[in-house]
Amino acid sequence: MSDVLLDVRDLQVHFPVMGKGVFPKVTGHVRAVDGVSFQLRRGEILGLVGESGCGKSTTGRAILRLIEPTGGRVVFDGQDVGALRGEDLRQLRRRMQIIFQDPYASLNPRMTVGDIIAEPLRAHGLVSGRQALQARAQELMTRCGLDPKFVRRYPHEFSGGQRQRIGIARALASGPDLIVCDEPISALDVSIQAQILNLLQRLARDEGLSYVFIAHDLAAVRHLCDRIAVMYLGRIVELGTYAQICDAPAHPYTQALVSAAPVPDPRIERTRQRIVLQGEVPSPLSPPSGCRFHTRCPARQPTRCHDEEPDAREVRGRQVACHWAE
Amino acid sequence: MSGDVVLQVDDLRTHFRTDGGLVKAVDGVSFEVRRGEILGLVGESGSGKSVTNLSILRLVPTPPGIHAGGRILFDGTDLLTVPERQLRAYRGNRIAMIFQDPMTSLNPYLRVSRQLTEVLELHEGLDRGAARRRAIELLEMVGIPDPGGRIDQYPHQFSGGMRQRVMIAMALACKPELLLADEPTTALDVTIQAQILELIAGLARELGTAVILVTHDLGVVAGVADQVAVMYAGRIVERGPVDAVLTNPQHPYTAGLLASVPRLDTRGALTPIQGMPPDLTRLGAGCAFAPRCPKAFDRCATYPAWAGTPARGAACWLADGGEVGR
Amino acid sequence: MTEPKTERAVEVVQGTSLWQDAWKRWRRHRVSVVSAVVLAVVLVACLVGPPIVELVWGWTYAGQDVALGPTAPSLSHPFGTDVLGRDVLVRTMHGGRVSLAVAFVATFVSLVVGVTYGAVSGFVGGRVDATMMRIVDLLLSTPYLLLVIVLMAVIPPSKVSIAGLDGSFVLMFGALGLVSWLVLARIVRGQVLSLKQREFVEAARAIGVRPWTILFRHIVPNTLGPVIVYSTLTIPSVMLSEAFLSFLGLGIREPQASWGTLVNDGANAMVVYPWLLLAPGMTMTVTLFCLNFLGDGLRDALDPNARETA
Amino acid sequence: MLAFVSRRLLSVIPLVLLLALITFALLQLAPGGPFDAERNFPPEIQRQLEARFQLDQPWWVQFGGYVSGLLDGTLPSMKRPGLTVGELIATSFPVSLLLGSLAMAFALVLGIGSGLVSALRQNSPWDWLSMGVALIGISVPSFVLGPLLILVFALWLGWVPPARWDGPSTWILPSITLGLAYAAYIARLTRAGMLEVVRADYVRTARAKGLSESVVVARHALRGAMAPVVTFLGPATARIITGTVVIEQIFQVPGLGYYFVQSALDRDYSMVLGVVCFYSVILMVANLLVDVAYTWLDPRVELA
Repeated sequence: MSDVLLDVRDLQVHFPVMGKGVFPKVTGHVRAVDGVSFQLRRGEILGLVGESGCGKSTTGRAILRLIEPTGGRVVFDGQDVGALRGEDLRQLRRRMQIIFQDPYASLNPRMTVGDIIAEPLRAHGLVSGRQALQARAQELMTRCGLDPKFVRRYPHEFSGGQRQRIGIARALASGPDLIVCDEPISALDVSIQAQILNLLQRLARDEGLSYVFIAHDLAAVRHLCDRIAVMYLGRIVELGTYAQICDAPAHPYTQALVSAAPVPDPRIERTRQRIVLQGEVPSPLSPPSGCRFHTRCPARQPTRCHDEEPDAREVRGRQVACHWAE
Repeated sequence: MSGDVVLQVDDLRTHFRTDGGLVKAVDGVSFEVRRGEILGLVGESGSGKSVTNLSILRLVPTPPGIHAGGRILFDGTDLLTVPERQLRAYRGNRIAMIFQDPMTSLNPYLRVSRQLTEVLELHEGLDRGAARRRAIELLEMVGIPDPGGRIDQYPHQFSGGMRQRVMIAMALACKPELLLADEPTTALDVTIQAQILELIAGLARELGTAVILVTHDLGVVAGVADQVAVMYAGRIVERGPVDAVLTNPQHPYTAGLLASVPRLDTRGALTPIQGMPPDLTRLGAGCAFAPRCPKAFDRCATYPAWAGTPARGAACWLADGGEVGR
Repeated sequence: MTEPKTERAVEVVQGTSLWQDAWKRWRRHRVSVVSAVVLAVVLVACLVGPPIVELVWGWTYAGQDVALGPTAPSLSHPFGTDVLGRDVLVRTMHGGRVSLAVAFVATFVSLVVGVTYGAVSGFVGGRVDATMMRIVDLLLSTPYLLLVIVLMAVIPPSKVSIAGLDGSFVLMFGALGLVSWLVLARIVRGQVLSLKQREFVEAARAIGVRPWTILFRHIVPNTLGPVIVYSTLTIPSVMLSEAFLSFLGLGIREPQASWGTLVNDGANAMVVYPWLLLAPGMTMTVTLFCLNFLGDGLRDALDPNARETA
Repeated sequence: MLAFVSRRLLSVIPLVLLLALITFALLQLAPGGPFDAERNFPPEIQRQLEARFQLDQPWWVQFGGYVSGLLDGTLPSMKRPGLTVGELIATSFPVSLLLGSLAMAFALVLGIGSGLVSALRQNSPWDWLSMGVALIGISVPSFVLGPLLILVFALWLGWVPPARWDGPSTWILPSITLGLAYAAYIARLTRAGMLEVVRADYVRTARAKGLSESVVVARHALRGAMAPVVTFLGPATARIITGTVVIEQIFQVPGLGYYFVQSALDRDYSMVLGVVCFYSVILMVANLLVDVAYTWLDPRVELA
């Protein structure tokens, strides 16, 4: 058994853009994910960070093949996920799960909590019989900090934080090895976020789970993750340990991101050097030439950043895709 | 009270009649804001912070909203009792507002130019041409590139950050004495948030505008606010200068929030606040935070008296009023 | 079944489903509840009225009493009699049977066709969806009721009679059922498309639930609300179309009667015998009124966020 | 925009041809021919008639004849000797057009007006009243309402003539009868649209600017509230077209709808085909206008 649980190689997801008219033609591609590579070890938590539209959620879904990748390979525990068809793919879903951002949209409003949590068990025939399913659902609820007597309630009778716990219980039901967490706390109240973060952390430790933890909030990622990958316009610009990324970022974009994240301490805020990026994220429909970040980069150098796309290289122990980082 | 108090809110109560019962969204809130000062109004969703803000300009829809008491003094007049006509002369002129979602807060059917000039025509008495020239200046002031070319576009042709800049330009058009900003950066990305916060703080200082900044993010408060008021279940539970409140919190809720927010500069264990935000239809006579409070004791069954001065203190039996205890 | 019975958790709290919530909301909508009661009364009257009247007084919808002729409403004939001396109450009840039958059957046809068509189109997606929806758009941009008029005018009912059922009924069921599914198909397709993107459907895919199970457990139950609401509103519109055709002399034929034919007869005689117009006209109006109110109430209850659509 | 309009106009041609073909097929499949019913024709004359209208030719020749006849306006009516379909449409359609336009104008003015008042005075007695009336308007079939109006206003009160179509006094009842249901519908759509829009964030922004309530409504809320009404105008046109068919029967208005039903009953196939094609062109153009109007209303919608 290899140490690497998930190996993502040059993953690409391009969405065709259709023209209008009677017979629509493809007029371009949104390069949502455009060559993303990383590895995830067993029991590791990898953070995937970036601003909206950088392709982090699409990457997460493409790993699970909820969205079909248009290029690259995803190898899960030695199996090429892209090559699986039909029943084989369905079998694999038992071992790879996902937790969603919106706790209100991710639960079927017409099913009871027990049915929702037990659905993976039923779909894979792991447990049968109403009684047994319900008992198992109640056990999962307890594990996720929910009162098991509410097993026959419906999602709308729960608060946001509780719903997120239901989502987590559902993801745990089939005993997966990998869970993709797609911004699981960003829709929750501040005082609830820590509860969910702690729950996720405890579960990872107790059950030896691996997470791909997608977030836009660097602070939460730093708290939970072993390593962090920073994405910008469909690419990973920097990948390293949480300390490397948060305390000594090497890529100018990571530096800006770190400096923009507010800290609830006025003394620190006052003394901080803040890098305020100018302008906006360019459209992924036609990403800039050369380095994608060069249109906003405070450290760009003439011609090279504009003309030449930087490859990821090792700088101070982490991977950085910048010509000048050192 | 010194003479440069711009707005004084006194025991404000705003309730809502709902199917589930009477919701006391704001229940006895008092504070004041001074010229050139930024007051951070912090709380989770449902704490009443946004309703407080809306109540100041009487923008809470009635029904279901009910004005249940209190005074809001602005320039010697009580905004809650002035005739609608007089209030309109304040709105957008001496008191302006910025909303959370720049996507929905700008009228999608009107050009940006019209949305800007109508304020100038109404309050400054400018004619069309002068208003338009001034509008272009305003767009330039908030950092919109090529304002002359973009002024005749519609809101959907702007990005999220640019739309929020348009909102700010609109709010500052008549050089208001008070700016009410309702979660102005929540819908934006971190790097854009940094731009917008810097813009609001900078312009406010330049124009001497007092700002009430409603937010759930303690980091944002730490970065830009001078004073802070923490709200829980419709009441202010703690008030004071931002340094004092964030570094030496007096109320267990404030302390709990600070301990539960993951921070970018450290990676300690998070101590979440237990339980859930209260149901506002079922508030008892005691401290609303008591059921979640680690330090709750028998006295919490009655609502705590304010400890400290109006400018620095907390509503907790255990609070010592800040400076007094140190 | 394989697992040993674990201890039952202390007690289980029964939740309230969205259906139960909707039922509670609907009951608060008083006018809608009253409408439902009135509709039930009309329905029962039309179903059991004619045989009872025949049993007690011996009047049938076709039974003439030419000697009696037209009489104004009285105690013995509450709705009066027509020029051939037929009891208008019985004729109205009988016409109601026909009108309601056409409305329900045609709505059922449109429900089956529309839901299937819309669900398939939305669920399969891609080119199939594009083609199927172009067909609907095309049909919607034609004055299809004119085609129905042509159809009813040129096809003799005797040729399409099925299993002893009057041909004019068959034509009516078919023609109206086949034109009223279009909007329903669009609604269902829209629902399916948006549900397909909802995270709980994505979650079901991620779990490994089979596609057809996803369709039937996760998608279809969530489209039922709007479907029920729209069907309730289809019934009055089909009734109107039926009456419209019958009024033009293109629908139900003598001695059969529907509310449309009765109103037509009444309109011709209204100057002298206004009750001939008022009795069936008012009955029909009240029924339509109640159906619309019922639909309104159901919309508020089942689909609280729905916007009124054309 | 221009490209969109011209493309849509061009697409009308195949669609109308297709519809003509469907109608034609329907007529072909129907048992019996146009001249079968009149038993008193000697076989010889029937053959002559059939030859004249190419009924003895294969179907594609017949269909071609119909189409070319429709295009140059020379297609003769089968049952009204000496008249072409074009002439019949030219004389009777203006009547239907006037009736339809009056009804639509009545519906728009009354519907938008009462819908607005209803929304702005939500839950007031006026709101209840106008929405109640609107539901009645939707529920009363036009063929019940029409005779009732005639009975009350023409026969009992004698204010207006009961029927026919000469002069403005005869236009009132048919237009109201036709337009009331649409007025009711538009009132409901306006109210719902307005209630939704006044809750919108951007309307709150407008209030926060200090604009007076009338400016807020007129400048900021109205356009958004009108969106569902504009969308409804497409299907409304279709329903007005079929609606005129009944109204013209009731009020004996010599419009196109009146002749259409007569022709259908008389099996005047050339007339039926002509009217179906003519009305579908009208409807498709109306739908196009609605789409164009919508882009004018909502700048976010792009035509391409």
